[in-house]
Amino acid sequence: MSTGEILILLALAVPLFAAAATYGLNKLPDVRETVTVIAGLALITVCAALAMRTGHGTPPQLLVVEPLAGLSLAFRLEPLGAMFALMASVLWAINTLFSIGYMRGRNEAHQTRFYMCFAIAMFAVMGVAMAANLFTLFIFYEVLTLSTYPLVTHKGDEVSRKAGRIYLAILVGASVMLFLPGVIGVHVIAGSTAFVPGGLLAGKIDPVTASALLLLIVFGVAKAALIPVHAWLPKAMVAPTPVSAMLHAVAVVNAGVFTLLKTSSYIFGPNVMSEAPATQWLLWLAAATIVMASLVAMTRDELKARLAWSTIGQLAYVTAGALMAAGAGLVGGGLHMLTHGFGKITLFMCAGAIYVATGVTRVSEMRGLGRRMPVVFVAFLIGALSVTGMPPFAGMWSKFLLITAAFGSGRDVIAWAMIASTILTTLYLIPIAVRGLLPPVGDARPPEFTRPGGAPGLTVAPLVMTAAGTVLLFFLIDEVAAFLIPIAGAAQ
Amino acid sequence: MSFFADLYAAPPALLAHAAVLLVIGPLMAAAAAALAPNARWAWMIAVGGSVFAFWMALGVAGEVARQGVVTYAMGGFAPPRGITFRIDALGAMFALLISAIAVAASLFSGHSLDGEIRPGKRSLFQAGFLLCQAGLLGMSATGDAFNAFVFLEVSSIGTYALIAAGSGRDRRALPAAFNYLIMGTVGATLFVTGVGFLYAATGTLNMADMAQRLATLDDNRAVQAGFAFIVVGLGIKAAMFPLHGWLPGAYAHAPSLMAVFLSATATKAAIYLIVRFAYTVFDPGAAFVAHFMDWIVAPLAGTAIIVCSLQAMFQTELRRMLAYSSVAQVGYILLGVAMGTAAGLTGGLLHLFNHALMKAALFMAVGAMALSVKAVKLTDFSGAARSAPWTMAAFGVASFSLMGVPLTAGFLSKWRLVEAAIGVEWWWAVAVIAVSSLLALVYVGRMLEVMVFRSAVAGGDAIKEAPIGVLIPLWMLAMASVWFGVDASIPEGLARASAAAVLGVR
Amino acid sequence: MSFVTSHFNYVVVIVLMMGGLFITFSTGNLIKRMIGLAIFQTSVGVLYISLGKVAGGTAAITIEATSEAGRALSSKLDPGYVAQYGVDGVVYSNPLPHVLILTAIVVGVSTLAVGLAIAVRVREAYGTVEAGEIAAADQAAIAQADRRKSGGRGR
Amino acid sequence: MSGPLAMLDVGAIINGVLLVMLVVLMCAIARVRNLLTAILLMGVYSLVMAVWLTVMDAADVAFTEAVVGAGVSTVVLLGAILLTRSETAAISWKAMIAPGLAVLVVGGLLVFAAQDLPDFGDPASPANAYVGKLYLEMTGGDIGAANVVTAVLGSYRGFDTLGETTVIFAAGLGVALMLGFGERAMSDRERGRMPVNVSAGEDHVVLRVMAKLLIPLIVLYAFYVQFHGDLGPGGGFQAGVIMAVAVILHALVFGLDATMHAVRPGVARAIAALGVLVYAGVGIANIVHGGTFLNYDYLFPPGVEARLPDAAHHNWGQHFGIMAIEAGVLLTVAATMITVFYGFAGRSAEAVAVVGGDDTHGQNP
Amino acid sequence: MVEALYWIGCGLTLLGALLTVVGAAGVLRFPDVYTRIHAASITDTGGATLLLLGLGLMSGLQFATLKLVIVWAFIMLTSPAAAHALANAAYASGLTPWIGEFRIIKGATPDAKKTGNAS
Repeated sequence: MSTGEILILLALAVPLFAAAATYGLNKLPDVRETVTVIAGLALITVCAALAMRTGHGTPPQLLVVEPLAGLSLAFRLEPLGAMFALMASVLWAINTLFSIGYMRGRNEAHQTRFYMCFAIAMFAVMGVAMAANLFTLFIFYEVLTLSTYPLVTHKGDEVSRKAGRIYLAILVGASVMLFLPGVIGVHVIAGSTAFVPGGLLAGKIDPVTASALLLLIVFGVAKAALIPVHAWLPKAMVAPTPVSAMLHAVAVVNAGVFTLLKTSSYIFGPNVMSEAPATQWLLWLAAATIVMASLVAMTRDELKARLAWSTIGQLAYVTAGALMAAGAGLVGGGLHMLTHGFGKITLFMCAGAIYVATGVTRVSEMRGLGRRMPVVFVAFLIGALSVTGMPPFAGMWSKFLLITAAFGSGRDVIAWAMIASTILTTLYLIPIAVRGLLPPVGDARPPEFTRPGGAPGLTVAPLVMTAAGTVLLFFLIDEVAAFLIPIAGAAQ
Repeated sequence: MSFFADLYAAPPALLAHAAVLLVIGPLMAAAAAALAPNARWAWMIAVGGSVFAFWMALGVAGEVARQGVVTYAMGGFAPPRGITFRIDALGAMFALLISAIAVAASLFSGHSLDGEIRPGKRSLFQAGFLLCQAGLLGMSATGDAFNAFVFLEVSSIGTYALIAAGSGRDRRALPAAFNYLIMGTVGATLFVTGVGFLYAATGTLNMADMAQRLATLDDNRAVQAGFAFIVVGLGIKAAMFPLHGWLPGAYAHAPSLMAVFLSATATKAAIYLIVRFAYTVFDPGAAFVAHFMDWIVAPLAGTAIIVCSLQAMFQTELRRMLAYSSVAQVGYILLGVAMGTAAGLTGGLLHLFNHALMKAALFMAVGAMALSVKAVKLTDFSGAARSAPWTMAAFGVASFSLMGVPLTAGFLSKWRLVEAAIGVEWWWAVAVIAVSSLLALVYVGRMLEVMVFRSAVAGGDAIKEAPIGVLIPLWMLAMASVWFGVDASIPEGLARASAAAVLGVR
Repeated sequence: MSFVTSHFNYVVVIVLMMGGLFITFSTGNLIKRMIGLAIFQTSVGVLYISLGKVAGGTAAITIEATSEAGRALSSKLDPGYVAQYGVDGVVYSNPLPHVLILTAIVVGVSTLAVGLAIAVRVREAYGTVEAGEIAAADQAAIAQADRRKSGGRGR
Repeated sequence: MSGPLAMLDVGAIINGVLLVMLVVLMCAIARVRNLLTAILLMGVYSLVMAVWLTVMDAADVAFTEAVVGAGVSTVVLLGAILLTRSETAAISWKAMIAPGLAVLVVGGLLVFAAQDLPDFGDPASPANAYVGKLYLEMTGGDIGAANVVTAVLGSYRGFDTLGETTVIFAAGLGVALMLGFGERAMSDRERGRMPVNVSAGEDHVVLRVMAKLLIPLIVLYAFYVQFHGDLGPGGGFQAGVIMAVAVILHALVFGLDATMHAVRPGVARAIAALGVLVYAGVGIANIVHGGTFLNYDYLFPPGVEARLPDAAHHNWGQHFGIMAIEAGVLLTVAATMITVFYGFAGRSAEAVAVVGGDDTHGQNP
Repeated sequence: MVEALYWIGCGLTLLGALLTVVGAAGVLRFPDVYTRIHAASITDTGGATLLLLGLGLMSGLQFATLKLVIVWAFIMLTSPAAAHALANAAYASGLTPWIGEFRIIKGATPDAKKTGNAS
């Protein structure tokens, strides 16, 4: 058994172990959470190791079982997946700290179940990231959906259960009715579902069929939250903030767009993509999503809701990148996954910190709050700038790449849509931080801390880290891009 | 089949007669069980008979894998004079399936009868169970049209009373059984009428011989009507929508042993005969066969899948839900059969195989839970997961397979069916399967939600864990559902070989 | 011989079969249903036996063509006919359908016995053998069981 | 002598008349609402059917139809209505629509089919020219039984007959499972009586004498039918039923409990199972001696048959084989019929007790 | 001679058939159970006797004739007994004869009601 295989197994085993451990240790919260953190760190190391072995030589791979001919449960690392895995593991570790602070700060119930499902979700994310073929990816995609359901309904009240039902209905419904037939279609046409550089279906399929499959998959992958299938995302915001932060800003939605990137680059391949008429329609749709989501976000006063809508918009960037299927587009998409992930998790953590400290959730009530909790609001500002795409923060590069790719492939409309949404984003994100840091108008007093001592340190520290991360990524972007080039290469 | 090719289950002297011993074993065991001094003995005899049959089935499967077709002339008279057994891959597959399920069921019967049948009558019950088994095995082995009818009745007559014996638990078993008797007899009689027409046209009863003569009789109206009679008659036994009215009641109220065994085998054997006649006896080139399949069987199957899944959603009694889902699953199988392509037949047969395993496991789990308390309604089972984790876990595994969760047997067969549907470009079928998978998700979800998340009803005594004697067969079946979902080589090999044997004939 | 006379038996088969089926399905009385079923099954017998009849044939019990009975039979028949369709100078009817129908009759009486036994038990459990009243009784039982919240089981 | 069809005419007329009678009876049964009447009509129907079958040269079938249809079925049906009730509810027109449609579909299919069925009595039809003819030609050589039907039943298609025996056995199991063996009736002398002789006393001396006279004769006749099977009509099945009839008659006249002490229910059940075992055992014996299942040529161990008298012309293996399996059939059928009768008769008392005998008896037609 | 016997046989057979038909008419037309039983039993003994005799003459002396005799014996034994049983049951179940009056006899218990007609 080669090192690569062992590493892959570890990447899957660590989260599962964490889940089992948390279940076993529910009597001893401290030990339980220590274990989770350790597991997070372990996972980071494993993923880092995997990423290093992915760059050059034969990537790590592992065949588990092959139930039917050409239909196997197998794993195979490639740059995009490695990056996704690494990012997810890093953010999981950070987010765990935040969760501890948050959950204890609000002394929530069912914490064991919470950490357990979280770990299982990470297991699923690892599976998605390392999947060697669409079938494997599909399986872990479903596991991810099911394992996050208890997290969405964590509160257990009627509202959250209703939200949970919608969450399941849309995600599972779409994946069973559209995604799965798409997968089967691929299998029927190609005889397998493996991810092949340059496109599995290249030369095996006519544009019309390709369009049909593309539509099935793009809409089937509801986690990417393209407009008609986006409804679950805002609803899912009933979950505790760490969940929203980690899963619905990073893991789950990124799993969605990740699937699209992989499909576009490894299943269809650039030529099929560019020939299929559906690509064009979907690009229009993505553009529409980008703009509309930003517009809706402006109207939302509930902070988390606003962030959710902004997420929808940002995901559409990645989707567009995936659809453009030009090298720059794919790389840009991949980068945007990363940078947006860091930015958005910062924002959510800030929202969480504010909520824990003051119980405030509405933007309109936050004026002057920055005076009480400056660190949080500065971090928020950084995150917001990164998401908007301002230097010197990571978000800038990915947007830049995507827009140039759009212009480059002569799809100006998309580019302009992105630019427009950038402006809108500045309008609905930056002011929150700014007005928070400005003094309150007149004699209005900023909201008091409902919790003695404000936000617990464990909720503030993580968001500082991620904010720092955005800055760091701004300077490391070349390495990351270089790392990702192979997928573009696969696309050209 | 490659797995069986080098399987010599029994010494040659026995292998030579395995085909007939396969049927005679349980048959004689039945008589012995009726003579048994007490229930314990009868149970041992039942297990022995079933195991023997399974052993012989393995032997036959090996022979079939090597020779392609095993023929056995009763009384040494060559066809068309005598009755012959003619077992090809398809027959072997069903013999294996039926006898395997029978083994599990007979093990289960050691406990399941306790609460349901009076001690004095248990030996009779075991005898009836063995007769039913012998009849079904005979159906899958025989190569003679009328002999098929005889075995159809052997498997049925006793069964009616066995189902009615559920009246100890719920009196509704009686009318249900009577209804089944009426429908079943009408079906069998229609079948024998159809055989009569074929006999009138060909003058022989041997299937292979018939097939040769029918090849030139495509435009004979008696033959065409005969086809309709046979398919409809068997359709009643196979619970083909809309002739399924008898099934839910019968399965819902039968003693759990019969629910387990019948749900897994009875309808399947009838489907076997449908396939046998439609594709090997009648001329597959004949237009009327294709038309009947495309314009009557396939649409009805599609309707069954949707309608009965919906009906299953709205049932309040657990076993009724399962029964309706059975009708829907029959729809899947017939859909695959109706495609008439190798891929379709493979998919259908694979699903038939998997469904037998999962449904047997489900009914067995339900029966095991109902051993301790009289649980009928879905809500009676709430909190089962806490009080009976092992039983419940098996139920969960099987129900995942029923949903078609990846890495379970059910997923693969549905996958194959969709592939086949795409292959013949029946897009509506793809849509139907996709939609019905969602419906299955809903009604199975409903069961699991009640059993896992709800806590037991206040006052009602909690469901107890099943005894080890029940857990063993239960987990055998559940594990099979998983194993064949991870490595489908054996059932798929069987299904492929069967499809080839069926469509490759002539 | 005209088509009608040559197919008269089949006409009767059709009528009997339809009649039996109709009795079975139209009445709600379980006993009557069994009677209808019995008629339905016998109609198949008529079909088979009619198929097996050979003009001028005798029961399939071999007799010497030279014996008195044998001569009596063939005397009424055209020698060519006997030579073509007879066996050793005697024309017999086809024995195969007889065998099949023997089996069918046995199956019929078995079904009848079991069915009636179940009907008797139904009567004891419900106090009636009318399908309609039985269904009504079940509805009522379920209804009151729901009211009692104790799992909808009859009595 | 104008060809084969001329001499069909008389037969054709009788055939037609009898068939029309069948149809009329069927209609009458469909119409009457009193079950007792329906059952008696059913008995008549069976008798007419039996007559028709003799006209069709189906002697064995006619025999069976007579003993089963007119005999056993009627007894069972009477027992059943005695335990249930004898008036059927009225049928609304609505209730007839669905069945009517179904029936019409079936009828349409039948009409469609009938057009291509062979002419009645056509000796050249495939049905008559192929396998059936084969049996007639080869029975002499293969089996050596005069009654070809018995040969086919016992040897060529002996496996079907095994199935048939099993079916009977299954029916016995079913009835016993549903109604018990009347053991409880046995325990109670008073209630365990068939209705006819509730007043069984001196005033039934005639019946008792008759019964005492007839029962031995009936049994004797049963054996005649049994062993005459391969020469003339008859065989294990008919014999078995007749045997059972003897017992039933005994029960009718001398009371069920007396009969049950003579022929114990447990014994009957055991014998039924035994019959099946005998039949299958014969088949196995052939396997053991190197043949295939039910191949009576291997009935005897190698070499034994040669030493039997006149082995050259006489096919002893087939002869004894058929005899042996017919014995099995006899045992199973007789025992099962008795079990069924016990089931219903023994139940009667209990049913009357349970249901309270309000409408458990028929009115005068 | 044989011819003569044959034709006599035919005559007797016809006569028997006629008698049976008459009996059937009687069963339909007579007023009550007892008279109907009377009609039935007389005709089926008498009619059957004539029929069998006729058949015997037609067939001439052979094995079949013996069978006919046995059949005749059976009929002679059974049908009067059956008639007796019927009448007795009817009487026991308290049906008043059309002719003569009804006397309570042993066995005419109310319990007997459910039996007279089911036979």
